[in-house]
Amino acid sequence: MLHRETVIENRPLAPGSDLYRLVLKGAVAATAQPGQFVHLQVGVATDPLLRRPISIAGSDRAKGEVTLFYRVAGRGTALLTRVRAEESLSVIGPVGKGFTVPAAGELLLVAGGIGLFPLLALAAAVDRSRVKVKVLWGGENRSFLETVGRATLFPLGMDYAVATLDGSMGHRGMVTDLLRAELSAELFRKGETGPQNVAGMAAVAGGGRGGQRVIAAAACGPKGMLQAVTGLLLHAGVPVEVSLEERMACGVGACLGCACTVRTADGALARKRVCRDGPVFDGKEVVWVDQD
Amino acid sequence: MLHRETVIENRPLAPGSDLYRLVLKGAVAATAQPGQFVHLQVGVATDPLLRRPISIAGSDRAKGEVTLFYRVAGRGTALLTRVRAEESLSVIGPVGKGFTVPAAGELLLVAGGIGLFPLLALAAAVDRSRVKVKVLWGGENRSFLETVGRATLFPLGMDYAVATLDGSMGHRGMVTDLLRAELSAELFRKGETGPQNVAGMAAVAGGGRGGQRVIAAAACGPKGMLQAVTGLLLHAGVPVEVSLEERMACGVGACLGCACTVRTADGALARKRVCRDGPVFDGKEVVWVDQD
Amino acid sequence: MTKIDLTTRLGSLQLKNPVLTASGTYGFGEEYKAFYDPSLLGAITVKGITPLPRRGNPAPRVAETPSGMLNAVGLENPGLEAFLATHLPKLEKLNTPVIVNISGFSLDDYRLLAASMPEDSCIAALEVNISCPNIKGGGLAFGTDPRSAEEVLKITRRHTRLPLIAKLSPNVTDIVVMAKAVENGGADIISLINTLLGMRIDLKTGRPVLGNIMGGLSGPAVLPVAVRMVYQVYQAVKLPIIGMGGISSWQDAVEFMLAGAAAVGVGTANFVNPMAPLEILRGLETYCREQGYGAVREIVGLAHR
Amino acid sequence: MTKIDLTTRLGSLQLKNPVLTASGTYGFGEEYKAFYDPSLLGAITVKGITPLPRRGNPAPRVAETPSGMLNAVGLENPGLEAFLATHLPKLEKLNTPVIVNISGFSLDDYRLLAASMPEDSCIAALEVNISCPNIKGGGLAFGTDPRSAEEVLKITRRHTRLPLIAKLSPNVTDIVVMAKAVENGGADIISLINTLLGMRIDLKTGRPVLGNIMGGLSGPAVLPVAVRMVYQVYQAVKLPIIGMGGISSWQDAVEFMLAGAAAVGVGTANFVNPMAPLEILRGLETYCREQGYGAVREIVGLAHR
Ligand SMILES: Cc1cc2nc3c(=O)[nH]c(=O)nc-3n(C[C@H](O)[C@H](O)[C@H](O)COP(=O)(O)OP(=O)(O)OC[C@H]3O[C@@H](n4cnc5c(N)ncnc54)[C@H](O)[C@@H]3O)c2cc1C
Ligand SMILES: Cc1cc2nc3c(=O)[nH]c(=O)nc-3n(C[C@H](O)[C@H](O)[C@H](O)COP(=O)(O)OP(=O)(O)OC[C@H]3O[C@@H](n4cnc5c(N)ncnc54)[C@H](O)[C@@H]3O)c2cc1C
Ligand SMILES: Cc1cc2nc3c(=O)[nH]c(=O)nc-3n(C[C@H](O)[C@H](O)[C@H](O)COP(=O)(O)O)c2cc1C
Ligand SMILES: Cc1cc2nc3c(=O)[nH]c(=O)nc-3n(C[C@H](O)[C@H](O)[C@H](O)COP(=O)(O)O)c2cc1C
Ligand code: FES
Ligand code: FES
Repeated sequence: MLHRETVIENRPLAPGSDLYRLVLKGAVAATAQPGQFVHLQVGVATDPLLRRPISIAGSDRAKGEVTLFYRVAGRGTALLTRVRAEESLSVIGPVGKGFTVPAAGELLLVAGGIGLFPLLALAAAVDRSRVKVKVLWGGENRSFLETVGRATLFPLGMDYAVATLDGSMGHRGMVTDLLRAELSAELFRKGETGPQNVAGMAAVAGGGRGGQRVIAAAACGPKGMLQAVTGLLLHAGVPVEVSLEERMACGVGACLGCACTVRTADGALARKRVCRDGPVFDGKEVVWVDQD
Repeated sequence: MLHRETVIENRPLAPGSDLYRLVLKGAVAATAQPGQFVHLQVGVATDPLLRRPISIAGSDRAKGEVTLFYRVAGRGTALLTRVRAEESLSVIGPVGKGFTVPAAGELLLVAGGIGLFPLLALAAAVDRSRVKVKVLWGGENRSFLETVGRATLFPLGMDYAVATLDGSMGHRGMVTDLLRAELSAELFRKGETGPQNVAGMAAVAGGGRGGQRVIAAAACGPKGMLQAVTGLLLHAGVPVEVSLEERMACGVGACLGCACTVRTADGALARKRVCRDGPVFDGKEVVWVDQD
Repeated sequence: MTKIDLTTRLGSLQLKNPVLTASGTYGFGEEYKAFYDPSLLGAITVKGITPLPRRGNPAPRVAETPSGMLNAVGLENPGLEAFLATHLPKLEKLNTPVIVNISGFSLDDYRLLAASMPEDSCIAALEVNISCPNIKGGGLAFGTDPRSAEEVLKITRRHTRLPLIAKLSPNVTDIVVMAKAVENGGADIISLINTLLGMRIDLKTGRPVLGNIMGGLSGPAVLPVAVRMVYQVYQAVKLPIIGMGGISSWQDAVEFMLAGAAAVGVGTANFVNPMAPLEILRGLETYCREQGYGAVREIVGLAHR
Repeated sequence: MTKIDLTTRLGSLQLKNPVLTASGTYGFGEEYKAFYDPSLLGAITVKGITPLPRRGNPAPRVAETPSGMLNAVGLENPGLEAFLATHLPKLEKLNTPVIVNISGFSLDDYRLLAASMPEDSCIAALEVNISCPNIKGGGLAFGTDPRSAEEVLKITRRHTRLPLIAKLSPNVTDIVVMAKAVENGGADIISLINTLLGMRIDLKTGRPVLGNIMGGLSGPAVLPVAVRMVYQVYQAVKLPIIGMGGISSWQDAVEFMLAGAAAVGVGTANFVNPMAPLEILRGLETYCREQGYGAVREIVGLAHR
């Protein structure tokens, strides 16, 4: 589970962008499951000290390669950009419990910002001749969505809809708006009056069909967005798996640093380790506001 | 005094060697004096924290370049090897009090191992049409002396003699043996019986001339060697300047971290800062065994 | 190649080698099985156990600091009952001596924990964590008051025959006073250091990073403080010392042993390099061979010459 | 661009901005003149002065540690007389408020130092360093015993009208007890932290690296401990705080101010980046502007909301 992987590529998605694609060749690809991540050593000295978790966005078993995407968020990811092709990186992985891969029906992937990355692995894992995949994706602005989308989602020929906070691309608003439109049929059946302040959204999102569907959903993004998305989906009767983020130390379940709170089947609160029990959890067990 | 200098070259002296040449282009060259050093930032994070002092081994004012040589001794210098040409380094310098450059007479340069480096700057600074320079250099073995010598001393066409501990090159023994032979005339006058256990060394070292000479000396190397060399030279009536090493923090005289002890003219002990009051000191004032 | 004797004697606790893991950084020994066989180590120390299960502190529980990390896990653990029923049987299968870290909030807690740990299992020793607040004693940590510390050891001593390791907190004016107190209380071994109390503030929120506000600082940053304390305690008390605090390499381990540690604990370094304990063990062996020592225990305390 | 009010009031000490240098890291203000004009800073703090000149400890005096350094300079300084005759006139010319750090080994030392510092010079305040051992009081540091600390402040207070800054040592069980002691003693301002006691052992020699065996740990490694202590002291006493310990960037400075520091001291960072104090000052200004604060003092203690 501890490997030295060779760096095949480590480059910004566009000139000057703070979003990078990192391709690693080694043992991780052989067993990687969608939703799992790797825990990367970013430096050689003791500062920054800890490894950094990055989702596996794609894997090619034949070539033995995994593809990761990362955004330069601070010192650790900044150091990571300095690693050159042909150098090697110390990698723990693949780690964590990933997504359930549906065998049939429809799969809704709901992403906020860089939350798209782990969902890409799930999208690649489903048999698209049997599963209808649709991606709902929110981001800050066009520049972000285009930079990332061109390198990832857009060429996949998958159904998708986007929203931006500033309206510079797709729907002006949040990904929850897209989701509400997408689920309008289900929500209607549940007695919700349908999308508010998103007039015409059903069309935008391409949803709103009348017939009963077998949908599953998977979501990743900022916590607030995940909470809203999960709420909507569960309300609409759609099961959802969410990929959580938490600050990590060990990444393998030993330190209890990455706790989240879940409500177990018997209604009691319990802590789970995001790194080992997750990062993917059943949306209905997650307790969003952490309790003492 | 704080500059970003461009790295022109940063390469091992021979394939696989732990000895590197580092050439920097910037403001340091304009004012560098022989015996001065630069205080280099080797990393970007807080570990390793402190800068590293490296002697200026040569400077080319016209090109605005200084040449440094360093040996990989630990983590700091190991990190330094990773810096690539065209990148830039944060440099404090030139710092310190350097060597006196003699205008005429003979100049003996006595070096132990990498102590050669600051002496190269002095050798380059003297007017060799008026000053006869001779280098006495001791090292562990042939491989070290050849790797360094080929890149530095040997092509200069300067008179030199070498000693190795294992006898693999030049005299088998210490640089003090070479020095004793070189100074045999002076020591004889002072009543020393001449070189012991270095039969024939006078010839090897090319010294032993009878006439009175006006000699000055400069030395750099490990502390024990410097102490012995200084003792011999002073005994022979030859003034000597020594370049000391001490662990440094600030490198500019502010922290008092790099103390050495000197005996002042009135016989009292005093502390001096190697970084600012030195690194070059008059051999006769240095107190070799540190006192509380 | 000469064979180096790696065995270590810590009072009545005899170990095959001096490299242990630090409590709270190694779970219950399961997680690192994927990397190597834990029975290669001298012993493993498990997470602190309290009488009742604890959910611990809300997230975030960890924060990075220069060459270190803060943790505020808040002693999350399954509690004594579940430990005995679920974890101990699994630990038994690891085939390695286990040190159980016991943590209490009252003297009664310690008494109960000591009395409940079987003396005929894989449990080789109890490590008495005295860094927790003494709830009945006004909330001050047991580990910062010599008299409470002595009492904790005394009561624990009365209820078990297992070797007792007293784990000292570095957040004190004089570590030697604390070491003498636990020696008087009947400790067989001293381990140090636990974490230094620290905190960070998140510039984005303007609030403390950790859910618990303050947390324990560990990792390479604390190494010089830990080495100093091992050195001081070695001079002042006769008990064998397990040194820890920032140990990441065999060089660090040698430093601790020269300072006076008869064994070393590897904590935060596991997170950075899961193979660290094994690499340290091999490095110690090579060091002894190259320096001409036949047994690793020969280097203990040499810096005091 | 809105102009940000950078002025800082520390009790009776009014400074043009909150960025100071830490004692012992800035010599007597001369060395960093080559990099920038020291009068741009709020004040500069000079090396600890003792009544008599001190040669300090033998080499080596510094050692590197992960994200930190140890120093055992041993209070080398020219002594009171030479300070007044030689250094003070030069400091006068820097055109900036000077804080003189005074260090004693007895109450008499502190009395003498306080009484001898002119009240009408560039000296803006005295920083009372209580981390030295109390030779007559059994060698324990003044700074680890609340009663001695209070006495040092009292005697100093009686002999000068200059604002008094009490500089606290972090090597104590409870920093709040010490803060209250110096408040009772009459301190106007509290500065913290001084260095943590640490040591390292040289693998080559097998002996402690420092000539003095132990030394003071400073630099980024200690930042989380320092922030925690500032936070605790801010909650417990009313005195303004000068925060220091590992501050290397404006982000670090903001952390300390949010925790409760009204000003910050830059120490070890000077060695790494001589421009650090100025860069921190500019960063603080930009931060306030971007966050919509008109005055830097508005952010002091915000983490306690
Ligand atoms: C399971 C998992 C999968 C991830 N996958 C990806 C991915 O595919 N691509 C990607 O770009 N990022 C991913 N992340 C986030 C990534 O790990 C962090 O951005 C990275 O660790 C930041 O390191 P840094 O040193 O650059 O920033 P730091 O300097 O450490 O921090 C920068 C900022 O981010 C905050 N932060 C750091 N780590 C976390 C965290 N784990 N949770 C919340 N806030 C944090 C800090 O408080 C700070 O404000 C993932 C995180 C997790 C837990
Ligand atoms: C004025 C001056 C000029 C120098 N010029 C040169 C030069 O031209 N070329 C060159 O290769 N080196 C030179 N050095 C030595 C060089 O600075 C050190 O080798 C370097 O700092 C080691 O850094 P590191 O991180 O690689 O090793 P570290 O990991 O810091 O140390 C490696 C080993 O070296 C010892 N060490 C580190 N620094 C010193 C020191 N200052 N004095 C004594 N022992 C030390 C350590 O104890 C350790 O054992 C000079 C030193 C000084 C003070
Ligand atoms: C995440 C974490 C959890 C810890 N939990 C405990 C614990 O339960 N009991 C205990 O005595 N020490 C605990 N510690 C302290 C460590 O055992 C060790 O004393 C300390 O971290 C210093 O060593 P290190 O720097 O090698 O990590 C914990 C440390 C960390 C980092
Ligand atoms: C080399 C050095 C010398 C110091 N000398 C003194 C001193 O004379 N008096 C004093 O009160 N503090 C002294 N200190 C402590 C600093 O003023 C400061 O409190 C400490 O270093 C923490 O800050 P930093 O981490 O920013 O360096 C010294 C620190 C260093 C590194
Ligand atoms: S990061 Fe250690 S348990 Fe998850
Ligand atoms: S290194 Fe600071 S005074 Fe010389």
